[in-house]
Amino acid sequence: MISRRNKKLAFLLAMMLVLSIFAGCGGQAGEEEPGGETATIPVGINVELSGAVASYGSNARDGAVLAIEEINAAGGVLGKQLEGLQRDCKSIADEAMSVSAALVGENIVAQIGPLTSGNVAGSTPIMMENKIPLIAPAATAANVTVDEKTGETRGYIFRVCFIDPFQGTLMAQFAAENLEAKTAAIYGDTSSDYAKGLAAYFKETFTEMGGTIVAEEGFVKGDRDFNATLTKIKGSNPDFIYVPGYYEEVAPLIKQARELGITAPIGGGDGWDSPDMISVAGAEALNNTFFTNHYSSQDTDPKVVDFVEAFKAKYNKEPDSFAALGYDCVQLLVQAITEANSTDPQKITDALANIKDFQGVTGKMTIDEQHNPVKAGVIIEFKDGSQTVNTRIQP
Amino acid sequence: MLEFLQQMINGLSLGAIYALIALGYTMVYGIIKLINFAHGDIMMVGAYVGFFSITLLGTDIVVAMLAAMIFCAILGVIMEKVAYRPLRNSTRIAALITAIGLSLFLEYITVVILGPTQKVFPASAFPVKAYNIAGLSILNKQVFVFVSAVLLMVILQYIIKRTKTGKAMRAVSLDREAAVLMGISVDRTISITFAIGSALAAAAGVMIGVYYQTINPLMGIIPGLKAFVAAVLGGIGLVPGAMVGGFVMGLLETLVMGYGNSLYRDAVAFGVLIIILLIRPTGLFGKNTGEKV
Amino acid sequence: MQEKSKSWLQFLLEVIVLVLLFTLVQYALSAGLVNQSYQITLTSMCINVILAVSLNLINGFTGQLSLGHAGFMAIGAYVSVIITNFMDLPFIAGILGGCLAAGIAGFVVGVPTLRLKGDYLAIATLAFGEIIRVVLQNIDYVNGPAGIMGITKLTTWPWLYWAAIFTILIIVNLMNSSYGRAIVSIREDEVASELMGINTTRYKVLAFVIGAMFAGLAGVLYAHYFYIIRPETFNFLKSFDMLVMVVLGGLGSTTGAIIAAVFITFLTLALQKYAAMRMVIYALTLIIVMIYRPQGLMGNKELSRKTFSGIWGGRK
Amino acid sequence: MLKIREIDVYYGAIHALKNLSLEVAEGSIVTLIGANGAGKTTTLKSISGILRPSSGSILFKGQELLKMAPEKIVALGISQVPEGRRVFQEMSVLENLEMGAYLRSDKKGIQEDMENVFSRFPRLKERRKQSAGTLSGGEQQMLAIGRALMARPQLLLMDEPSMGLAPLLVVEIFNIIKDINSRGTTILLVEQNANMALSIADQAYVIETGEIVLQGSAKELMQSEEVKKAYLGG
Amino acid sequence: MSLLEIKNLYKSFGGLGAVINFNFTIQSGELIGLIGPNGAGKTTVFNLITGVYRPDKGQILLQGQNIAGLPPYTICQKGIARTFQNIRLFKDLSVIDNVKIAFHKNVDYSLFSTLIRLPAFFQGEKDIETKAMEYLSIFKLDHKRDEIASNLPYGEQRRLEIARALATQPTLLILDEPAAGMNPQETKELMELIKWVREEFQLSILLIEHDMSLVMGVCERIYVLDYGQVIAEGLPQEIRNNKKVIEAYLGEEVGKC
Repeated sequence: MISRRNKKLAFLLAMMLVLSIFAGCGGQAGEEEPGGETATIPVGINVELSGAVASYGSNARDGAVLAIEEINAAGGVLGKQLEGLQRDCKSIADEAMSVSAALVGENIVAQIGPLTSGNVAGSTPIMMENKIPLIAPAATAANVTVDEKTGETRGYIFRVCFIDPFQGTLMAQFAAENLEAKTAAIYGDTSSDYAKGLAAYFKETFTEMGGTIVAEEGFVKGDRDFNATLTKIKGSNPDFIYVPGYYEEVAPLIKQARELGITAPIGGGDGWDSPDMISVAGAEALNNTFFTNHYSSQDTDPKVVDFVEAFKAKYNKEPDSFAALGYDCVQLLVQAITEANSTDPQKITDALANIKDFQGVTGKMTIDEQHNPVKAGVIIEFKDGSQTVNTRIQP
Repeated sequence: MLEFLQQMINGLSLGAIYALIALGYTMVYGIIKLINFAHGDIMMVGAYVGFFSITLLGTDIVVAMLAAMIFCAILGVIMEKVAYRPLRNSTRIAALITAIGLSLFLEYITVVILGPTQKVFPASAFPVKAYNIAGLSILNKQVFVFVSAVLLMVILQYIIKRTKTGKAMRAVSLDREAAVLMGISVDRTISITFAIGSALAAAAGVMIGVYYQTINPLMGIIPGLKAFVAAVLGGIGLVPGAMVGGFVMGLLETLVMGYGNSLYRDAVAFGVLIIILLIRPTGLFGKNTGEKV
Repeated sequence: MQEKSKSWLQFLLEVIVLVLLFTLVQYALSAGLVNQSYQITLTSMCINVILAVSLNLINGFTGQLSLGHAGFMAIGAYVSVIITNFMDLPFIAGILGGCLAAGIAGFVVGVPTLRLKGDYLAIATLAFGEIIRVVLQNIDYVNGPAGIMGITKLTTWPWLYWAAIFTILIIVNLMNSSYGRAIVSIREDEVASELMGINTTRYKVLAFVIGAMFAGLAGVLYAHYFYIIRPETFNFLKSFDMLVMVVLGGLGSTTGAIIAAVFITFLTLALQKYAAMRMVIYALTLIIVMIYRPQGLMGNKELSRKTFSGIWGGRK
Repeated sequence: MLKIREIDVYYGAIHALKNLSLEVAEGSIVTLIGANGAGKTTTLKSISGILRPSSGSILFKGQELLKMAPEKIVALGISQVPEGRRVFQEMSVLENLEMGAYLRSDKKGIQEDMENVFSRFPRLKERRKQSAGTLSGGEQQMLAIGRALMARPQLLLMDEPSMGLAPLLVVEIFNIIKDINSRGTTILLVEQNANMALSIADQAYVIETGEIVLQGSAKELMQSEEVKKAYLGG
Repeated sequence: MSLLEIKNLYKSFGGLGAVINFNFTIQSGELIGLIGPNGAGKTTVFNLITGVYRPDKGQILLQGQNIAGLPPYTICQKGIARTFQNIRLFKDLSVIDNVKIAFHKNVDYSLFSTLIRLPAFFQGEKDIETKAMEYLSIFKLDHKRDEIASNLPYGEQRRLEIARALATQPTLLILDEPAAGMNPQETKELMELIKWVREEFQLSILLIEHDMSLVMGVCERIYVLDYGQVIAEGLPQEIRNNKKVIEAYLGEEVGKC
């Protein structure tokens, strides 16, 4: 009896020991004052590395890490090296908050990520409270940078991506004017606020322009079989199908649509931008499809070409839009640090708010009053397996 | 009507995949009464093995499938030996937690090694052709999935019903102690069950790869859960139940997506499960055995 | 007589310890001695304790395997946010409303499903939990999948601490009574229990409803701390996390559930640095603990009964 | 042939077999009688390797069985007809018999033994395709015996073969046991029906709460006042 | 009025009649034995009386009130308690908790006073504690009150099970093979105990037993069941000499004794 209890106790103690070791190393990092003399500039990379959207998070992380390495190789910023602190927020908002708090404890000057609007929202209160800037690579919901209730801009939250209204409106205009569509079906990812936002603005603009929405359907993240709903949509025979969502679902969706004999043009947003689109859906199926984007990865702009090459060299894969946006987040931050000539988070924030004509791989951008990037939009068409710029729209 | 038939075709190919995964669930459950939550993840591993077999070794789809099945059969046996066997006499909930642990382990070890982003099955591995029969569009890959699933089920049924090993598996699941008295090695039989169940999951994984072309480390979670629901629907532990349950799930989801609100697809599938359990607490084909007092 | 005064003394002592602990942390918090990361960890810890202890009532004490606890947490979270943020009522109304709604949901789910046994019950509760999530995803009033953002932060340390203590106290009080014995007897032998005159269905539902209410409470506290709630947060994997805590602590041990909840919370924090590898470590921890200690840290025993016997009403 | 020396078996804290010793001579019928829960089944399970005694030894033809895997023990020639028959309910009669011969691979021999079983139990032959669960209690008992015989055992362990059977059938079963024995199979018979068991056995042991309290030839025990009082309802 | 009267009780499993037109009466204070070969349907009869199974046909009248088909807990609350052939204690609980559970139907404090610990709760718990200890001391288990039930030796588990059943304060106690696994000495003690319990608690007892010495020694009347049917009923002496019974159950040897 006694020995059994001792064993239990010993086990318990052992667990506690392990715990305290872990807890101990968690608490030690970064004891210096914010903005004080540090050897490196710590940048938090708080992204989704596990859970539902781990693939977006890790691609953005790859982009950001590449940017940090390039900058450090070129001598760093203000004579200091950047230090990227990678953390996993498990694709959950509360974890994003917890990670941000931990990063703040390590004296970061800014945070890159998380990817989805919901997880950025989890992180937001911490960043606001500690007055440290957050740059979101891909959070597109309008209320990420603006408080809907008060209409005030959230002072420390920035992003490098489009917001939903822009892309949805753009595609609606394109469909109605350039493709002369009278009827449209919407089949979007309803588990994503991004896709839902796009769908809502598309619908608004398209109907304003006299078009009719003949079918509204949805899928959820992780779906791979769209045959049933596509069969239904085929029955309503639309002139245009709007499919806002991410390439993981969209690519097989388009493929299945074509296999079912749906020939109508299909359109979407920047979530489509990935080399996997062509390898999954195939060149043929992608003909007559269009999406709104910041840039084209097959752009001949040297900045884009360099980025794609460097990325391929490092990771042995093609960058998707998340990787490009993650890369731009770091570049934007570096420009802000340089302009502020300081690593003080408040000064960086001020600099970020005033950035003009920043040249990123996802295009030239200027940060507006609501901390959204004002950047050119393009409509990209897939033609026989390659992206071609169909229309270029300057804001 | 045409649309309805088209939906049926869609539902049957989806159902075939569910059925194949559900079979492994049901076999393992039948023999050690364990909900092997890692089963969906074995399917994922199978898909990856198939993928690498095609892309790195340049094999064709059949060889890829065989390779995946062999690899996962071994993986299943190891998992059982290392993680489940020590718990055979513990509570079932402890085994359940181990299964959850194994599931997370397989998912994230894959993420760590291969990254969380999806991989694309090369289209050349299985060139898709569409047949148009009386206005219905049938794809060769749908036929492939359906036929190979049915074929594997027939083989499985043959193994279980006709071979000595299969009979030993049934004997162990019916009465483990009596089976021991026949000289059947329970450990070996359970290992074989894991091997076969995992091989079937691997086959399903490669089929999903062919059918949907993309695979990722978390791809096993949802089909795994659905297949488990299918197995319970049919009466867990019963091979024919798993097959029927799989097809019912496939058809049901397709019909909800085709004729109802596709967003309620999962809710309807789970709702039907609950209703069936309430009417027939042991599933469609399960026998209601009263407790002995 | 003497014994009575002794137990009163003990009771008083424990109340003092609890209040002291509270005041200490409260002081540390207001003096800014606890960094934000640990503040959040403290919050998660209290919420996890409530979840683990309440799920332990269902899975551990009643012996009914439920995998739908996250669903009740979701209901508590959503209903309370509607009350506090949409209807602008005070926090306490949100707490009561959230708990009540979760309790009602527990009743609605429990009455039909608790007739099922073992794995069938597990899958039915899992299914119900998922249905709750899918339904939330499709209600535009609460923003569907995007969830509700910008929730006022009302959850503070006193709320968290006393809510956790309250949960533990109520469940320990329940278990150390004739009602609690009736509940445990169901786990031990349902048929024999019924033949001892115990309406097992009633007590199963009672335990389920109480468990659901506290899950709702955890949801309320969660929503008003973490700023945003989304249906996806409350999926079946969340229920698994709770189950892991309960089993790791030892089914049927309240102290075990508490220890495991604290342990897992800290483990999550400690592993944050290790990116995707953290999940591998977490998974391996689970497997190894189960292989070497399948009954969990505490088995079904409580930690040092005597120490807590006053306030936790230990069986003498 | 079988020598059990001082084995102890525990179920948790319960000491189920206490220092139990027992011997079975080749060619004989030995019976172990005692009340419900006295430890009879535990003894048989220990021999078959399903339970592991914590100490002692079990020798079969000089070989130690104590740490041997159950399937090895069957392979040595020890089969058991378990308590409550435990036929595989959802398998057919034929399949049940096949399971009995699981370790054998001589198709011809198996076929022969199958015929033997069928000639001994014609009812089983009629129902060979039927699933075992649909058989009556007596038929299931015959199947359980037939199944054990399919392994061609040298030593047959029988656990309460008369349990729950109609008196007429009980007589038949005991005749069968005698017959099996006369064809050269040694039998260790565990029974509650002490009368019948003692009437066919050569040697007998009486077990009470895990201990052998009496032993001797069956005839002696039948005359023993103690046995009469406790087990024969005298 | 008889305490319990069973009329034409019928129950089949999968078409096979397990209990066929079973008729039975027990008067207040009687001690009756039910014997028969294994599988004759004795335990099924118990399960029907206590509500574990629902009868297909027939009536079970407890003091004139039909209880057939009621749930087990209601039947227990109406005053029928039982033990089991293969002891079913609450294994992981302490000895005293096993008995305390049996008092649950009489608990007189509310759930509310439990949760916030009102004086009613403490009073109620004290009463239960005292009563439970009474039962334990009757069965000489008081010194083992905090032992985990599954750690008790077999004989004590049996006694605890009977104590637990009695604690539900039944008017009819049903014992399913109470002497199983006991040696003759223990059986003898049990016999005395059963007799004493009946006097002390003023109840009727119905028992299934294989041990003939026990049945013949304590029972006032005996029913013999075979193939789900009563083949004989009467005083121990009559049963001993009944030809049908000898054929079906006792066998020649016993008949002679």
